[in-house]
Amino acid sequence: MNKFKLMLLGASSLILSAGLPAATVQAENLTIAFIDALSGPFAATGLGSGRELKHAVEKFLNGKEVAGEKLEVEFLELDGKINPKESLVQLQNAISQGAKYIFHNSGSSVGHALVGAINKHNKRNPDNRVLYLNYGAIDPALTGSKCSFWHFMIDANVDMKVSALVDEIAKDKSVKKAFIIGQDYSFGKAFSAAAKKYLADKRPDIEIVGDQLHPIGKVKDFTPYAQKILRSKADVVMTGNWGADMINLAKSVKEIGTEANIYGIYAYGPGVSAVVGESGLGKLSIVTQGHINPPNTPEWAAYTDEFLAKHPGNDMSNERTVYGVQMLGEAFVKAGSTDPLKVAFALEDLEFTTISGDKVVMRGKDHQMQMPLQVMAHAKDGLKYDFDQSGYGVITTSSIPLENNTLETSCEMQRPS
Amino acid sequence: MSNLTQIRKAENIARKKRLRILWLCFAVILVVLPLLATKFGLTILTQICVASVFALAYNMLLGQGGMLSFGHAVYFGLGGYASIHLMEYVGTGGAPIPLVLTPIFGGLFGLVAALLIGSFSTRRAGTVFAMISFGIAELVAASAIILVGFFGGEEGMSSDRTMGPSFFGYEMIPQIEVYYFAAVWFFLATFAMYYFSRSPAGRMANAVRDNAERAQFIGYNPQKIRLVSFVASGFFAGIAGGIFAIQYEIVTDSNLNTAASGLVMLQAYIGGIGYFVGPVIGAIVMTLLNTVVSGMTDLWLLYTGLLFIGTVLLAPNGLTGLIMMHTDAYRNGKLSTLVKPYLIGLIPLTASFVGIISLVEMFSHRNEQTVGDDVMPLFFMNIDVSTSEAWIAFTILSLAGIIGLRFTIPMVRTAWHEANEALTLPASPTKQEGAKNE
Amino acid sequence: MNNAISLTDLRKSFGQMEIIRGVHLDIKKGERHAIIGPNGAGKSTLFHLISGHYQPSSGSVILNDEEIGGVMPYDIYRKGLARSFQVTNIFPNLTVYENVRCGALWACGHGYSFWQQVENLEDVNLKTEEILEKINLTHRHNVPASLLAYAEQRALEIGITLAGGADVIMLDEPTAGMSIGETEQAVELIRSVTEGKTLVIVEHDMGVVFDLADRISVLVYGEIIATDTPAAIRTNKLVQEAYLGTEVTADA
Amino acid sequence: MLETVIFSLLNGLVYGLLLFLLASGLTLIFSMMGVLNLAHAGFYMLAAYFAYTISLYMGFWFGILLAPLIVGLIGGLVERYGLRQVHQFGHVPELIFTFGVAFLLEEVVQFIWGRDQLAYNKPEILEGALFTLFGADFPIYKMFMLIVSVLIFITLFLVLKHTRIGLIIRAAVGHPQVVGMLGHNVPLIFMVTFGVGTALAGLAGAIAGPVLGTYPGMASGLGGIMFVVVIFGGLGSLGGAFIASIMIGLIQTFAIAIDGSLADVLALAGIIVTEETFMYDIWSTTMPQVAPLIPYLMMVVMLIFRPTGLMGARES
Repeated sequence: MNKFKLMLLGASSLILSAGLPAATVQAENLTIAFIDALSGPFAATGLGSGRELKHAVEKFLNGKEVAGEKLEVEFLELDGKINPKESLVQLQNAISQGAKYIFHNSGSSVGHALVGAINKHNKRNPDNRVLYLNYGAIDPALTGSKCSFWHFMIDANVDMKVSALVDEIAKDKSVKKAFIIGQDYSFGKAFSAAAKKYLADKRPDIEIVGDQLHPIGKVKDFTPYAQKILRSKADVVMTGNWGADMINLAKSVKEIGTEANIYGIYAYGPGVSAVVGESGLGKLSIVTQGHINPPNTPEWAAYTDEFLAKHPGNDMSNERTVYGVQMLGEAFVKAGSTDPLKVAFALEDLEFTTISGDKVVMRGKDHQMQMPLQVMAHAKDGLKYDFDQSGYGVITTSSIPLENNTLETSCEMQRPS
Repeated sequence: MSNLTQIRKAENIARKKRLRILWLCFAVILVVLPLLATKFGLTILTQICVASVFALAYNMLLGQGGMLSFGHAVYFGLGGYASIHLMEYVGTGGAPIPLVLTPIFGGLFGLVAALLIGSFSTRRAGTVFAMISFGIAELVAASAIILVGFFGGEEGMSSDRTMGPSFFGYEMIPQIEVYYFAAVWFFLATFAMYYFSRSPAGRMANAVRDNAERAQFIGYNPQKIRLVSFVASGFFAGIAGGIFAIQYEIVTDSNLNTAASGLVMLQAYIGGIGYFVGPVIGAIVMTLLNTVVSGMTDLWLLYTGLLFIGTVLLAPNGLTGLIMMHTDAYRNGKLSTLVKPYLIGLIPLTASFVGIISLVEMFSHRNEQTVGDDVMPLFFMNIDVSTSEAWIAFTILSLAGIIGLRFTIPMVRTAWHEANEALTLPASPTKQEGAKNE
Repeated sequence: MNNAISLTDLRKSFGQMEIIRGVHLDIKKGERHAIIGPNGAGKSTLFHLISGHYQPSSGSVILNDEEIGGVMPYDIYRKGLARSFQVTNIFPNLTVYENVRCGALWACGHGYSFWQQVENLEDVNLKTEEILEKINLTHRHNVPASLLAYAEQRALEIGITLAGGADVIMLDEPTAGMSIGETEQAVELIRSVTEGKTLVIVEHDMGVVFDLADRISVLVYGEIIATDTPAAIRTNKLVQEAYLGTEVTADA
Repeated sequence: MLETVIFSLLNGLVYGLLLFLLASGLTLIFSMMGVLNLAHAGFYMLAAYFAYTISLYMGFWFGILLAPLIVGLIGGLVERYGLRQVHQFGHVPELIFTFGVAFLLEEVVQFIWGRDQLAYNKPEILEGALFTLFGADFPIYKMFMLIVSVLIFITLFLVLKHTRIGLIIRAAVGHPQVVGMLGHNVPLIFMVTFGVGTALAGLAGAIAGPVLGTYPGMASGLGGIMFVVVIFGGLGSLGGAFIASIMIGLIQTFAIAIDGSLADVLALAGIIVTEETFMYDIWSTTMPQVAPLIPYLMMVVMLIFRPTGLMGARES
């Protein structure tokens, strides 16, 4: 040991003090944080939905007048790597930088972690609460047994989507065998459970010939799984896969030449539609919210055009992003404030019409948005918006109104007094 | 009594006095820094505490024992998981243990795991050890997904740090209390690791690193020496995991996978593995990159990679090594002669730095596919990337900087040599404690 | 028995090649014993066999009445046998002081201790300083070993070997590559530090051998062809043949 | 049952041979220089990206021809200006350096080509099915991959056995110091070896890109598996690497096809495992879940009990 240690310690504290001011750039008004996968195998999904979210925030929130003051929004993008721990590290970074609203899309395991951490945070810091606006972690438990006052789900949950999916399958009387495949984590398991439950309810004659989980984001070649599907002689494949896992599954299933129809909830969008291409025509159905083709309202078409003009090479595939931001804006006005507690109360049972013309409501008792769902088919003709400039996209074939889509909840909401 | 003995004894007393002052300074810095920090700064400081303990633990292997591990996050992660289980156990009324003691539990768990795995992995050093550690890390990370009971699968394990009995009224609710909790453990662990490095086992770890064969012929079993270091390192990694578990109240497979292991190696190496404090410097730099710089640019990982490669090729002793290069100049009292050449050298360095970073950032901004959004903030300016002037200006700046460096580098080098050359052979016995191998 | 080392029919093969072919040798306690022989005779291999660096193929090695064939080197060291190496084998990044101190740690009984500080181990430090004094490296104690001059490194090599205070010291060509002046100093050093100990030395420099040794063994093609006093070896017929007819003299 | 076996065999073979193509370059470098090139998978990825870009302008075939050459050249430069600098300090700094290169390559690729998956597709002529077996199509492209891999294996084997270069390489594996003694220009040999090794990885990347996807994460999983192949197969053993590759390829595909768990085995023995059973996690773990970790288990066990690997000439 010598004096240079001292110098070192001095230098390190210098580095620190140099770093700290840079870290203190605070929002003037309202800070919104987006935590999602910005790197790794699902980066494409995360970055895409981040761009859509940022655009929506610019359009709907920035400059909006709330209680006589113009909002100035700072938008933080943080890389949660679809990992619960990474996301909580970023949550803490976000909160300490003043974020009040946390948007998040992918990963139900992340969703659970965020709910747990935000519950604790809000309990410990009543003067500095945050809200979690979740538009992609759709494990039904998040608005069921694990529901939280601080969490709002801006997408139909797995049960709602799968119920609609099974309704669609049930229409086809020739279907005799179903194969379920999903990613090995809470969402994939919830999808599988829902598929089994609703198939048993609605078409008990359909035999489930496969119920497969695979590691999330790690399978490079899905051929062995595709071969299993082929061997099971399934008529339909039901999958909750998304991102790279959906792309690669579609590739392999296509390559091996199975006759089965695929029913998914994320089996469309950038990457997927282009890969499935010609061979998927008439064989791929999706249940999701929103309107891609046709856009349903001129406002929505104009909004989409503007987004695409600004982000060439991107696609608009997460309409619920816009719902969430729109809804938040409505709640700010209703509450006359951006204080998360007031806004949370304002959000409960908030009804509004989305930009694409759907009437939706944020159900107060479980914070699950109730919305109409659309059945879409993989298509080539009649598209206004394709994906990846491939000529392929999705087209709405039928709509499921909100009323047919309402499920009971097991949520016992704890509200702050 | 020989002359040397007398000198040593005198130096030893002086050394101990210096050490006491240093430890005191260290403590004071840890206490005072958060008072100056913002909320975000406080979060960063807490992260630095955890990262530093882990990096120091890692360096017990790489720097002091010569064992390159690609899987040391396993012990950090296992310590973290164990801590979460302890928190749950305490929280559900299992035992009234104050949770501020959690890290010691995480450490013990890391120790046991390191003992089990180290018993066979430390038989060899070098590539074989590196690859065993890598394989084990892959195995444990994969198991963490599969074995839901202990690891919680993809979701990991979470708990609540405030559930335990309070520790003299201290409940770790606000962030500042969490920081002081982390800081105290950082101090204790650093203290223990420093004295480990001065112990016979720690010194022999250096010897085995240098020459394992020779160590056998002075009575030491190299495997046992490696094992002792490995187990101690696992213990402190587990402590770091325990602090992490308290801070974030969650531990997942990403705490123990190979990416986490790679990160800690980066930290230790960038900081300088040849010095005791090196890993702390690395942890500070990397944490700032990860929090502050990542908020400024999406390319922070690219810069991290460049920093790392640059360190490996140009400054194998790390950032600490760059500072320690001036030890002799300081002893010669010639440090001040370096100020001028360094300042001159800094000009082209800054120019090329600003120029190249700007070009890289502009390229990336253009690739981001946002039409119409041509103006980007860069080094306190707003630059329009659609104009060729901006590109030309920064290209010229970079080139000028690089050309300037060609002239200034020899000058700086000469100045440095002159400042160091007057050096006579060191005479006092405890200067051996100086730079290397602490 | 008053033999420090006793070898019986010791053999070592590498694949098909038998390098040590049935060596019988008794080295008495307290004697200075040199092993000489032409290049490739197996002198270093014999050293490696005794010190545990290699495992014998067959035969026995007895150190102070205890079989040590196949025992690990560190265990042999702990039974009181220390050795040096022909090719300098030190801890290059440690200082001279630390090199020697490492050699003294085990013998002072500190083992794998991680609860003590080396600075506070007075016995170890005194021993280190005593050895440094003996090998004339006191003034260089703070220099990283890799920066030492060659002769200094050789001296350090011996210092590390001696620091543990073993009864049986084996030195493998301690003066290899030294100048005449350096060699003289080295011999004096070896003589003084091995006072009262058993010394086994392999050496090419016949001056050194005949100067130091009480007895000499001649190893040729893996066999001991003679063991005797220097005077007797000088006139031994077999030895002279082995050295291709050249007379073995002190100035060879 | 038979169809499963045959189909899994075919797929395992394709995957295994791709692994071999990747690992052959790594083995070459490892044998010759003693460096386990941690950036090998990074070069594989880099080549896929290059091949994509070239294919946009000059078509697929130029892509798979030029991309490996470019990557090989980059590899040579990395050796010349990077690895050689740290070589003198030993294997640990070398490993650290290649780790850094791997880290950097992943970032550079994202910096240049972005983070989305690229639409790198196979050419028209290789589209479609070659034959149909039990109702399942076997794509032409897979056969193409198979043929390229086998050709490379044969070429490498012949070069090693019958040329002067091969002689030097074989000598270097057993006795690294020999090469210098023969009066060869060792630095040049190292540079060329590294270049050729990375070019082989590049070839693998260029032909795997269209099937396994061209995206920044494409290297992450494969890198680890490659070390397993090289270490399990043994230092300097092309044959060992070949066997290890095929083994891993087959294990991966069969594990998914089998899809059983210990619980199923116990059930056969009449023991019913429920969620309450002690260590339920272990009993209920299925083969597809375990499949990804089997290679690492193979490597660790091999390193502990036989550090020379399956057919290795000497210890690493």
